[in-house]
Amino acid sequence: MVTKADVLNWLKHYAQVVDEQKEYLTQLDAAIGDADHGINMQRGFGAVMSQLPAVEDKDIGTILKKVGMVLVSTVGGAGGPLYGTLFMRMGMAVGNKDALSPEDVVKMFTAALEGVKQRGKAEPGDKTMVDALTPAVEALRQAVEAGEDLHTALEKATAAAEAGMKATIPLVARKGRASYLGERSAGHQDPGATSSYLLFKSATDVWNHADA
Amino acid sequence: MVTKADVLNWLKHYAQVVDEQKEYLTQLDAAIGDADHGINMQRGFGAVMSQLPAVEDKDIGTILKKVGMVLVSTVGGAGGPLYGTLFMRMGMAVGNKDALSPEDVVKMFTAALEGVKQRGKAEPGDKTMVDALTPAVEALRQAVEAGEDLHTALEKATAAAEAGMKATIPLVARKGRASYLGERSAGHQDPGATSSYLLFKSATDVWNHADA
Amino acid sequence: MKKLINKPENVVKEELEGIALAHPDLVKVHISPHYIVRADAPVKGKVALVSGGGSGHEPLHGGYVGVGMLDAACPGEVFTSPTPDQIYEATKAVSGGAGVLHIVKNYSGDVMNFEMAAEMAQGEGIEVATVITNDDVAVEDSLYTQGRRGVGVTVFVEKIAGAAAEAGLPLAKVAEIAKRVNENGRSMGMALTSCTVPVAGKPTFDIGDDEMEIGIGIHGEPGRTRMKIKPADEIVDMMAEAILGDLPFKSGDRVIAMVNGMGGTPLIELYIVYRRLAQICEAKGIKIERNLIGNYITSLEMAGASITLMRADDELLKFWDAPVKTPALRWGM
Amino acid sequence: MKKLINKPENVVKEELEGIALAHPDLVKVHISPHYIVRADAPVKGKVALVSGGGSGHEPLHGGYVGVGMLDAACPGEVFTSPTPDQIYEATKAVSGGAGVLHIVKNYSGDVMNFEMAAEMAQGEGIEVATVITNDDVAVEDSLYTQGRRGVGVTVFVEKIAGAAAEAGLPLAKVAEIAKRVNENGRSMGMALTSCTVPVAGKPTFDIGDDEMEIGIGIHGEPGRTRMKIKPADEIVDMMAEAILGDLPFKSGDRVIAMVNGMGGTPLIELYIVYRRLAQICEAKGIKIERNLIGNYITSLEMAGASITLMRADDELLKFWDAPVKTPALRWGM
Ligand SMILES: Nc1ncnc2c1ncn2[C@@H]1O[C@H](COP(=O)(O)OP(=O)(O)O)[C@@H](O)[C@H]1O
Ligand SMILES: Nc1ncnc2c1ncn2[C@@H]1O[C@H](COP(=O)(O)OP(=O)(O)O)[C@@H](O)[C@H]1O
Ligand SMILES: [Mg+2]
Ligand SMILES: [Mg+2]
Ligand SMILES: [Mg+2]
Ligand SMILES: [Mg+2]
Repeated sequence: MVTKADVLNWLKHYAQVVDEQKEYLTQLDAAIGDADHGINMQRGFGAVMSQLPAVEDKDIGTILKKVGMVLVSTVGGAGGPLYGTLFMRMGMAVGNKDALSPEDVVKMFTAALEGVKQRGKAEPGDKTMVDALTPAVEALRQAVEAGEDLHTALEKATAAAEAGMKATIPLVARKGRASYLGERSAGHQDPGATSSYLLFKSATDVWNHADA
Repeated sequence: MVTKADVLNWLKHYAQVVDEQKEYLTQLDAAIGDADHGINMQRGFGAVMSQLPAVEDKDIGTILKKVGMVLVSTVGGAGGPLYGTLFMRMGMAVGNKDALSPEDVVKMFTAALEGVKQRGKAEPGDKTMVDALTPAVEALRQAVEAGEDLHTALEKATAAAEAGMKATIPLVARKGRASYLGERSAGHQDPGATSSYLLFKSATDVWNHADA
Repeated sequence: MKKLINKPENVVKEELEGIALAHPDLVKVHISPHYIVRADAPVKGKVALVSGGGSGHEPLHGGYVGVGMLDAACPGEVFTSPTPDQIYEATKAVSGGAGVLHIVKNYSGDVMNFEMAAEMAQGEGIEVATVITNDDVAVEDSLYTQGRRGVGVTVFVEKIAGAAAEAGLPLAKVAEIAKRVNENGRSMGMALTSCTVPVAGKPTFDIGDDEMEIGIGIHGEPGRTRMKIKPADEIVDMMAEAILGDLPFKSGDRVIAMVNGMGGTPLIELYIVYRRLAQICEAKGIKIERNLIGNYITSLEMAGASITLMRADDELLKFWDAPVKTPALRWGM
Repeated sequence: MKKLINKPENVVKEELEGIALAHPDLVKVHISPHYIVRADAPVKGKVALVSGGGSGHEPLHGGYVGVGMLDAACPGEVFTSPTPDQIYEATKAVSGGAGVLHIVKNYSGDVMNFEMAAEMAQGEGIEVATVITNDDVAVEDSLYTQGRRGVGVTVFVEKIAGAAAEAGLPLAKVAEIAKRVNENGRSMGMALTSCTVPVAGKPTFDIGDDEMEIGIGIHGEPGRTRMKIKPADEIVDMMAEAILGDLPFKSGDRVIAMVNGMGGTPLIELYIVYRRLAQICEAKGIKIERNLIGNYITSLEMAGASITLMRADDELLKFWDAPVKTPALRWGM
């Protein structure tokens, strides 16, 4: 089971990862965007960290919705509505639980991906975060359905996210700022796909106790 | 005697010197002014060269006044009125002659200096072209009065101009753009003093035939 | 990074404080969340215009708030779209009962944030229409992509739709006019140097001492091609060809032209650009009826320029000429 | 050198051609010699205002020709005073029989060229008065020197004396008002980067990546001190102290303030400068009655800013508020 403490640890760990990778994400965005993805994400998760204490005693759904709302109102850009929607949909999917089964986790990430696709109207292959999220969610679902333990399932999801992220390199962007570059967007890794991969990697790194 | 041909050769030679020293004069102006003295002088003497043919058959006075008028209307800045006045006063001083005695040359340069001082209200020691012109005119006058030949007198005038020019280096400017720098103008050679030294040097280099 | 700023994180907040101190007669500035509204907002019975986008494009959009133009502007962080809560609060603050027009530049971030804000405002019973500007011919357009960026024509939309709203036209008509302006406008930009986002602290892109970027975006996004720098006339020829061929503009067309500086280019150069543009239009039988030459939609301190041409009719010209009184655009009052 | 120009020698001529094409409703441009006059010049019975100076400070002076401001502007080559024949021709072209006021920035070149032109015009029976602006507190003033440079206050003189002339005041009175504006105005500038004179092709001065020049002139002339760059607030503190202490400005004074960009500094930074300036004035009991924030007297593409404060009375404010319609300054019409 993923406990509320696990969820909070995941958020804290991801905030730290975003902080550490701020330069890297911004560099990726400089190549095909406007050089702010790391800055935006760090501003957002900095705000999440300072507002989290106010809801830490609430249920997982409330916590995740709050994260989404904070992101929507502090990140701006494309990342704000997308990551905001992602977390809000997660919160709506898990409801007022205090612990999540592997199936809940699958439902949660599936809803997250659906929200992102609805908000951004991107499909796999458009060179966006959808390219990391789609294979990750699919791998997670298959592994859980096959009865694997959650940690193993998350490891597979993270590997799939990483592969999806790397697969954005040769793509020509069709959504987001990078699309304005046309052919010149090829040869660069998408920053949003990278931050999405890190989101799965953080969950895997944090939710690693035996009974997760 | 300085013939009309000598005067025309002097002007042509000086135009060429200004062209060659354009960068240098501009560099000097960059240090304590606005980096255009060489450019201005070159524009002016370029115009003089193209308008000179129209008056080459006139007397020396007319030629020099024309040079002054062309400079006034093409140089701009401080250099325009100053060098323009310098040549106009030369022309007025020599009148409708076709050849100049050493005494005429002294009269001519004396009038030039007076004109510059009147127009610019600068005194020796203010770190301007007056610092090169004043000792040069004085040396010229003394040498001619002492009965030396004009070429020797001009060599002495040029040496005095050079000394005057170099003596501007430690001075704090009190006139012209450089004065806005206050103490910071010290340590740099004045560009206008430099172009004035070159004017005497050009005459010396050109008026070097035995009977000059 | 050399800038007249204090802490990079405070640039937008301090800019807004400066605007508030400078123009209390024209605008009111709201700090948390950030938005600027005209001093007399809300204007009862008038359609309200709300625009916004990343900061760093000044005077766009805050400089265009006032009588005859925008009712509100929502500045995001530098080059980052504003957030839905800003837009939602600004929309509520200026809503005068006749509906609100959102003017949105076509960037995925801007579009999504305005969309969320519009949903929130509609949830409160405020009628919201949206016009998306997408005039940048440097970007390939296609059904499957994000489409073109919104750039210079946004200034024209804000001015002309602002006058239409001031004249009392209803929301549907103001939105129709705004769309007409956008559909008839085309732009292209170029850059000689990069800009530096304050929090990033270093130039967005590297560019050689003898290079320029043609088709640059207003966020320092790479453009169509990088090439050796050329004389201004040749650069304008390239840009004008791309713009004129796109609509396409035809002999007999009447246009409003803008030669816009990217922030670091002096006016003397913009007039040299305008000179060539006017010669080209003249040669093609296109009549420039009105023009703007200056810094209207910038990219921080980037050196470069953009050209916008918009085909105008009598109605659009009438609204163009209508009085406007904002910090950055003012005539007739 | 990266500029949107063709041949460096043609910059001023092509700029003037651009202005002529852009603003035929406001000004007429004369190419040989170079000068710009308002479209309806000469205005019979009105005192005419003629200014001029080196180019590269746009919109000064050409951008201020029009109703309520200058009758003529004489642009020299970049950073080089205009020549007497230009000024003389412009003076004749705008003389409406009520005399002409020459507005001259205190640079030896400008002063001498205007002096020669005034002598020539007076020789033809045109009454000429001259006001010399010298507001730059960065420069030491003394009886034995050239005195201070004329900078930002020149814009104020042109606006206010322009309104006085438009109101029909006689030459002596217009000149008196112009002098009053100058005497009550003080300015100081600073630069983060150098500018490049087109024909020179390289920066006028070298400056380190972490340095700034305080007290810079509008031609890139070195200023008071070179120092490590500081936060904007500290820079404004230094500049305001020098300006306020000089007149000196006192509690209870009413002022017009200008925060001027040097050409390469974006508006977002100028508002951050204005914010601090307004805070300082407020703290000292000095009331900013009007302000200008933007590029008004520039130094090509130099990054930096200057501050001008002018003590105003009711009469000066009335003339400030009077309608003006020029390419670069427009209100009330
Ligand atoms: N329409 C979209 N759908 C999905 N993801 C998108 C879309 N547009 C942009 N993105 C993602 O957002 C990332 C950029 O985020 P960010 O830099 O924070 O925003 P902005 O582009 O507004 O500066 C891209 O790398 C891409 O993964
Ligand atoms: N008032 C003056 N009297 C005499 N010479 C002067 C005066 N002002 C300037 N100068 C001379 O002019 C030179 C600068 O000329 P130039 O660079 O062409 O003009 P500007 O200073 O207007 O750019 C100075 O080096 C100085 O010798
Ligand atoms: Mg980005
Ligand atoms: Mg000079
Ligand atoms: Mg962004
Ligand atoms: Mg000069």
